[in-house]
Amino acid sequence: MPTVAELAAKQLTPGSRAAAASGATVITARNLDLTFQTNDGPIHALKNVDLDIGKGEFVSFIGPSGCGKTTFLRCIAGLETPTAGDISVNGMTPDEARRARAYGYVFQAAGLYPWRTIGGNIRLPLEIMGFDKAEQAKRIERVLDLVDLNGFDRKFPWQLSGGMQQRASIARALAFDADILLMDEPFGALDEIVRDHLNEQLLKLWARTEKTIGFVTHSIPEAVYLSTKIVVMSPRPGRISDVIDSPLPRERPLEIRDSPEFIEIAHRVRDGLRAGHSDDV
Amino acid sequence: MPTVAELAAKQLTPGSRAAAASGATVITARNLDLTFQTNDGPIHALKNVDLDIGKGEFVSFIGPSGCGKTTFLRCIAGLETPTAGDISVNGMTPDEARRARAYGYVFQAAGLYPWRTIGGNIRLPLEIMGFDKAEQAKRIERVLDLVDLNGFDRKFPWQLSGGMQQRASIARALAFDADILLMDEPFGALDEIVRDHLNEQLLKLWARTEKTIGFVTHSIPEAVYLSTKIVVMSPRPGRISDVIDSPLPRERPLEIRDSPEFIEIAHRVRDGLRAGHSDDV
Amino acid sequence: DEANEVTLQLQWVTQAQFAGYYVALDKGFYEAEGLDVTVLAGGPDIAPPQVLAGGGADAMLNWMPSALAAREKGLPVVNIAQPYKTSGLMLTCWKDTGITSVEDFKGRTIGVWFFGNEYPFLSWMSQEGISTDGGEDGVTVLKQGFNVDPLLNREADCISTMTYNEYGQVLDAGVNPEELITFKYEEQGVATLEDGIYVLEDNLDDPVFVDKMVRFVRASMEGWKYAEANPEEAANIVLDNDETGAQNEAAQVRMMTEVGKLTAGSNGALDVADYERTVATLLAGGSDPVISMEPEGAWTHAITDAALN
Amino acid sequence: MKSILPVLTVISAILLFWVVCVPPMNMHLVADQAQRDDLVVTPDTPAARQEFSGAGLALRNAHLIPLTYTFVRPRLPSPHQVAGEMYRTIIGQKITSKRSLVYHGWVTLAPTLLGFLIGTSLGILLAVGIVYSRVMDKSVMPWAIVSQTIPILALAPMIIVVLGSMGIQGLFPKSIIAAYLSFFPVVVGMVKGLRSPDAMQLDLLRTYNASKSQGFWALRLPASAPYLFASLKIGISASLVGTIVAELPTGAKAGFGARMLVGDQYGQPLVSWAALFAAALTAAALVGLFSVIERITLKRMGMAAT
Amino acid sequence: MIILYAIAIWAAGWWLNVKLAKGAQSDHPIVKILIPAIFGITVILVWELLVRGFDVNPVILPAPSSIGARLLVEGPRLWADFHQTIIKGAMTGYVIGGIAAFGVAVLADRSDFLTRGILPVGGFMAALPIVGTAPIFVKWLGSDWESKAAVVAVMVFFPILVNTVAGLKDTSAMQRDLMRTYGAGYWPTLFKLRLPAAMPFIFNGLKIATTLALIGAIVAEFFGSPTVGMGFRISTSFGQLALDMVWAEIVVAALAGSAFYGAMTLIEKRMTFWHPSQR
Ligand SMILES: Nc1ncnc2c1ncn2[C@@H]1O[C@H](COP(=O)(O)OP(=O)(O)OP(=O)(O)O)[C@@H](O)[C@H]1O
Ligand SMILES: Nc1ncnc2c1ncn2[C@@H]1O[C@H](COP(=O)(O)OP(=O)(O)OP(=O)(O)O)[C@@H](O)[C@H]1O
Ligand SMILES: Cc1ncc(C[n+]2csc(CCO)c2C)c(N)n1
Ligand SMILES: [Mg+2]
Ligand SMILES: [Mg+2]
Repeated sequence: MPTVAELAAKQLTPGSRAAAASGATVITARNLDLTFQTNDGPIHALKNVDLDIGKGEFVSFIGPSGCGKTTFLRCIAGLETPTAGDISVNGMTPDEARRARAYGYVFQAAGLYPWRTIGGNIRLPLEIMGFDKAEQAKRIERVLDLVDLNGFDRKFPWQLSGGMQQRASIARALAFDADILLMDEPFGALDEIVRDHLNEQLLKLWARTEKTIGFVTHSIPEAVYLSTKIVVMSPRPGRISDVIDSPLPRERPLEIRDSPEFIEIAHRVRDGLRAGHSDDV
Repeated sequence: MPTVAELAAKQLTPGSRAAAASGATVITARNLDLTFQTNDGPIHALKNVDLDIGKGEFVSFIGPSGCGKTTFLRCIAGLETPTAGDISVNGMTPDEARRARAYGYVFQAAGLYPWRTIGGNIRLPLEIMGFDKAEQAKRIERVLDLVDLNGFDRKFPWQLSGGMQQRASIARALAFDADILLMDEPFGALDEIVRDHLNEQLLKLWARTEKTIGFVTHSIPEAVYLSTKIVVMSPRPGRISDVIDSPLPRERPLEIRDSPEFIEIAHRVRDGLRAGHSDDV
Repeated sequence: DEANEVTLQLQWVTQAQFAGYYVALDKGFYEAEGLDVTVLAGGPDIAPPQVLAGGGADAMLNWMPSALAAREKGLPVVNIAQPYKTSGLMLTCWKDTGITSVEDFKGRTIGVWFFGNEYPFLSWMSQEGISTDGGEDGVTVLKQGFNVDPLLNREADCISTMTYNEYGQVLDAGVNPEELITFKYEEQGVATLEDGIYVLEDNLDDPVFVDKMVRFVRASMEGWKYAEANPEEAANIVLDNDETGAQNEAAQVRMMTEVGKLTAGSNGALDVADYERTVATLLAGGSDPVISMEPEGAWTHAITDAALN
Repeated sequence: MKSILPVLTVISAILLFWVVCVPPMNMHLVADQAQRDDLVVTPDTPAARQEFSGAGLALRNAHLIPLTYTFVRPRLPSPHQVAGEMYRTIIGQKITSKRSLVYHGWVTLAPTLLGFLIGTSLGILLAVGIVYSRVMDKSVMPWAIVSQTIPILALAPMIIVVLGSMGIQGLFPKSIIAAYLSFFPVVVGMVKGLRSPDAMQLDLLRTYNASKSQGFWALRLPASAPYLFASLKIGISASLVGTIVAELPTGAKAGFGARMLVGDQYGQPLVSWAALFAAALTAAALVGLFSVIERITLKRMGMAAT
Repeated sequence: MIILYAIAIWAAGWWLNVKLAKGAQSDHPIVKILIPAIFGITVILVWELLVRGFDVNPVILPAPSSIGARLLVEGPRLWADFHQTIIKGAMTGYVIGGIAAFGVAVLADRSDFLTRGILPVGGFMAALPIVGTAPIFVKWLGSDWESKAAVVAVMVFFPILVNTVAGLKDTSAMQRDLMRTYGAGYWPTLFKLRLPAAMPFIFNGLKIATTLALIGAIVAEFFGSPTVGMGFRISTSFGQLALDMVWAEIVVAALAGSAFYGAMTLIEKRMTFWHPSQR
């Protein structure tokens, strides 16, 4: 089993990513509070959430069902309005940032529009944002290439396997130049092998671009494998119970998951999770 | 980290389960072949499948999407008819076995009938099999107890969390005395912590009863943690590529997953999987 | 029981047009003959001959053109009595359209009832040599609904009216008689017999049925004569029998008065001369006559002879 | 309850539009009448007035506009005239009176309910047949669609004569027509509903080796409940329309349909309009009743969660 | 005896259909048409047999053969009637009613308030029976096809409205949120998300409306019409006891209705090919 040191030694260009990660903070949340009013009374979905995300960081959110991961991601994207506290994205409100096309959002399910081809789905944001035809075509080709789906642009979503659909939805989020990529359990429905494969691809993509990524997952190994920062959340009310900065090197072969360092972090995450988990499953 | 030896030492009553596992074979599949006829041409879902499952065994099926796990489970339950080969269950055909109420089947999603309460859902098989009222009530109480859902029998499915629904569907499969429990990715949609919890419960249940269990999963740790035998399958056409008999002791605390033995088996499973996985995800 | 039960199918909704039958019912004239009579109201989609053919009624009221046409269609109906002597059918036109004679119909729009009631109009027009397919030299025919709106709205220059009903509706709408000009079929020499009593020919072979009809016609005529003499009472009897509750007394009294003028000349027996005039009118239909040959056995005096003696 | 204000708003808007339409719609007739009553009307001959639109005429004869709202034989009655007529015939009469719309409502309602019962039962039976028999599925369904393209008012008289010749009169023939119109939505809805269980729900029963009838009662029927109610609501108003249509060829004696016809024939538009609105209100009430039953049933079945 | 023959024919037709339906080719397009056709032919044969055997008066129920003869002989007249009633009356009304319903649905969809207000009132309007509305429209718009189109427009309005409103709402929260992450406004969301998503529903409404349109146009002619049109012909021929002509018109109506319905289904297939129910 290779040790972390060995792996780190293999890393050839650590400098560039480190610089990116050390950049200015992109997202700042201060004392965020969000309460949903429902028929059964209010639900306190987020409480006292404080978080800074720096430029180029890969942040994973992990926590039991209902702890507010999705809600927090939606707050960042301006899809949900906090009831108290401040959140700023690049110094703007999330709403302004949304209008400035700051976000690429990947939902838990692929959520492709079934009446559009794969190409058409990727074209959707480009049409809305008013790119010209030639530019649209160029970008579609580029992102299809990025997610290994060349040749599938004329196919309809249902003609693709679940994994391919998921990749198409990632391509859709990448087609325009959003600085911030928000992904809500994008690989939840996939089997372990496909998941591993996509995890590798995602890391490569992240390495190639300067994007800041927020990533929700239920899988501890996935969170540890991907992130520079792991945010552990706990429910009722939803809050952050731990923030773990990963000491793992930036270049990560899949085998890194068997390294003691990896297992160590995984342990810490699991403990944090278990603490937050009440036993009413 | 406890070693396997240490864990084995803690095991107090190894005899009973070992005896059960060493019993007669319950399910025998010989040279099973199954081809689906579809509009796009035939799909070879199972090819040359040979397998023996002994009484009291816990067999996991793992493999990439579309490799025939579900199909094989359905063949065992007589829900699908193989196009060639033989399958026998307790010396009968699966159809006969089904008529003899040999199966408790747990589907991937909970699949509770939404118009029935939890109690009503568990009562369903009992009504169909003609148990009398008193017996129905007794059994419902017993299985609700078994899955920690006492007091929830008057609730409707949507009033329960996903994990609780899944437990209810397991209770439903346990309410009548099926010797064979077939579970198709029962925990697929749950988060890791809930999953761990249910895994522990399932092992306890298996220890308490004499059931033979067939279990489909996408998760390697889950397969390794639960099974006495792991069947690795590969697709196009679906076939068995590896059968791994687990050397792990029968009593398994969650921590066993960090033991080198566990990781060793997990490695073997992952390699088997990767070999079968073509890269067209 | 069979021998005394009679079902009569009317050709329109309950109104004083059928007063004689309601009076006979109400005054016990039928009962006195030992009859148990059911009067079935008609309506826009009821073809009395079809009801007769289907066995839903023993006798029907019908206009003779329609009855003779049915006979030619292979449904042998026979006129056994003719309480209406005179035709009440006419065309009512706006005077300010400049129509003064039949010649002026050319190029006009005229409302006509169909459903087997169009025969008199079509015969008349073909006798006048006026096409009914529209154009400069023909008339444009509208299928008239059940009200006089086409005239009031001036969608049509003329519409079909009965002296006793629709004409009154036009007046009730506030129109003065001086604003109108009417063309009575009777006066144009194209009158056809209306509201006769018809039965299926086969039934007349059955003496029990014949006896029943004899009593029925006798009581009905008694009803008619009573109604003529007591129009207000008759109108009220009709109102009592109207289940819609939408009829009003003044209109029914007026209708009864007008109907009385049409039934006055008849004792119930069919006047053969009237019959022959009707047949001649219908046969004269030019290229498209209503009936193609002289009917035979389309009427009988057997019933009225027995009834009225 | 949340709908009351929006509904009132929409109704007000429609009423306003209605009120605005009354003068132009009635102006020609009112002008004719005014002239007979020696009022000043421009232009002063009916034929000349035909050259103008209703609105144009109303503008020229503004002093006649109030008369358009109280005209006795209007082309478009004003709302208060219809409301007044409805008040007189619903509240202002003993319900046993022939002049009471409640009485006529019952005359129409009885065959509606019977027909609905027949149509619904037939529809459910057909749906069960279609779901359980491939032959029925393939052969009957297209003809069920064809049956709905046949103009019922054309068939109604024949149906009634045929039934009449068998000595069946009164309520039943109307019910048959009502049933004819209401069975189709029930068939379509119930076929959808009975087929709504997914493969997993069906397979579950197979693992229990449940019989077909057990599958029907335990799975297909309860699963179809929401579809059934949706169909019932369409079916009951179709059934009411069927009865009203059938009231003409059965001898327009009593009921909403007869009132509409007779009101039309004797120049009493208000009678027709009141019957028309009463019929629509009856339909709304029946649909509302089924909505309540639906809510209660689905709630008890635990299916009205959201 | 005749009844026995009828039963025999029925049984034979049914047997043939059972064989076809259970056979391996049962999903073949020809078989799919053949099965209802055999069913129809069986019905017609039994009908002919019963009418002849029991000597049913043609004034009550004509034999299919005489209806067929009428269809052949009266071609031009049937065509003229079809043109008047279906092309002018029904189609115009269908298009007007459809467009109006669609417009109101889009409008109603803009606010929950309007939806709540318009749907119940629309339901009330849909419950107005044609027997009451037809005379009113004839009074307002005259006897020609315009009044028929209006009756049809009112009849088809509600089913299309309800379905379109339901369809425009049938987008998942995720699909809507996706548009929001793009900062898309009302119109792009309408054209790129809601309308495409509503298509299956809209077609459902359009299909229901086809049969209503036909019935509406025909029945409205009973309350006043020119001397041409299917409703006119049905009513007049019925009064003249020419039942074979009545049935010939009914056959034309059924054919036209089925063709209209079928055409809508075809268009639906092409436009909503992506929907699970069409795959
Ligand atoms: N629109 C809403 N209205 C009311 N309550 C909501 C809404 N959205 C989320 N909630 C509640 O807020 C809490 C947090 O939900 P959220 O979806 O953020 O959880 P999560 O961490 O993403 O869970 P999961 O892992 O199941 O996706 C939950 O209790 C949920 O029920
Ligand atoms: N009813 C069916 N008709 C046609 N093809 C089928 C049918 N059921 C399964 N298949 C095909 O058979 C193959 C095996 O399917 P199966 O569902 O057994 O896979 P699986 O291993 O359970 O996959 P997953 O992990 O996605 O559930 C697949 O290619 C699938 O598309
Ligand atoms: C559909 C239909 N249209 C016209 C008549 C003709 N008709 C014969 S008697 C009568 C009453 C006159 O007040 C009328 C209108 C009918 N019977 N049915
Ligand atoms: Mg979430
Ligand atoms: Mg599977």
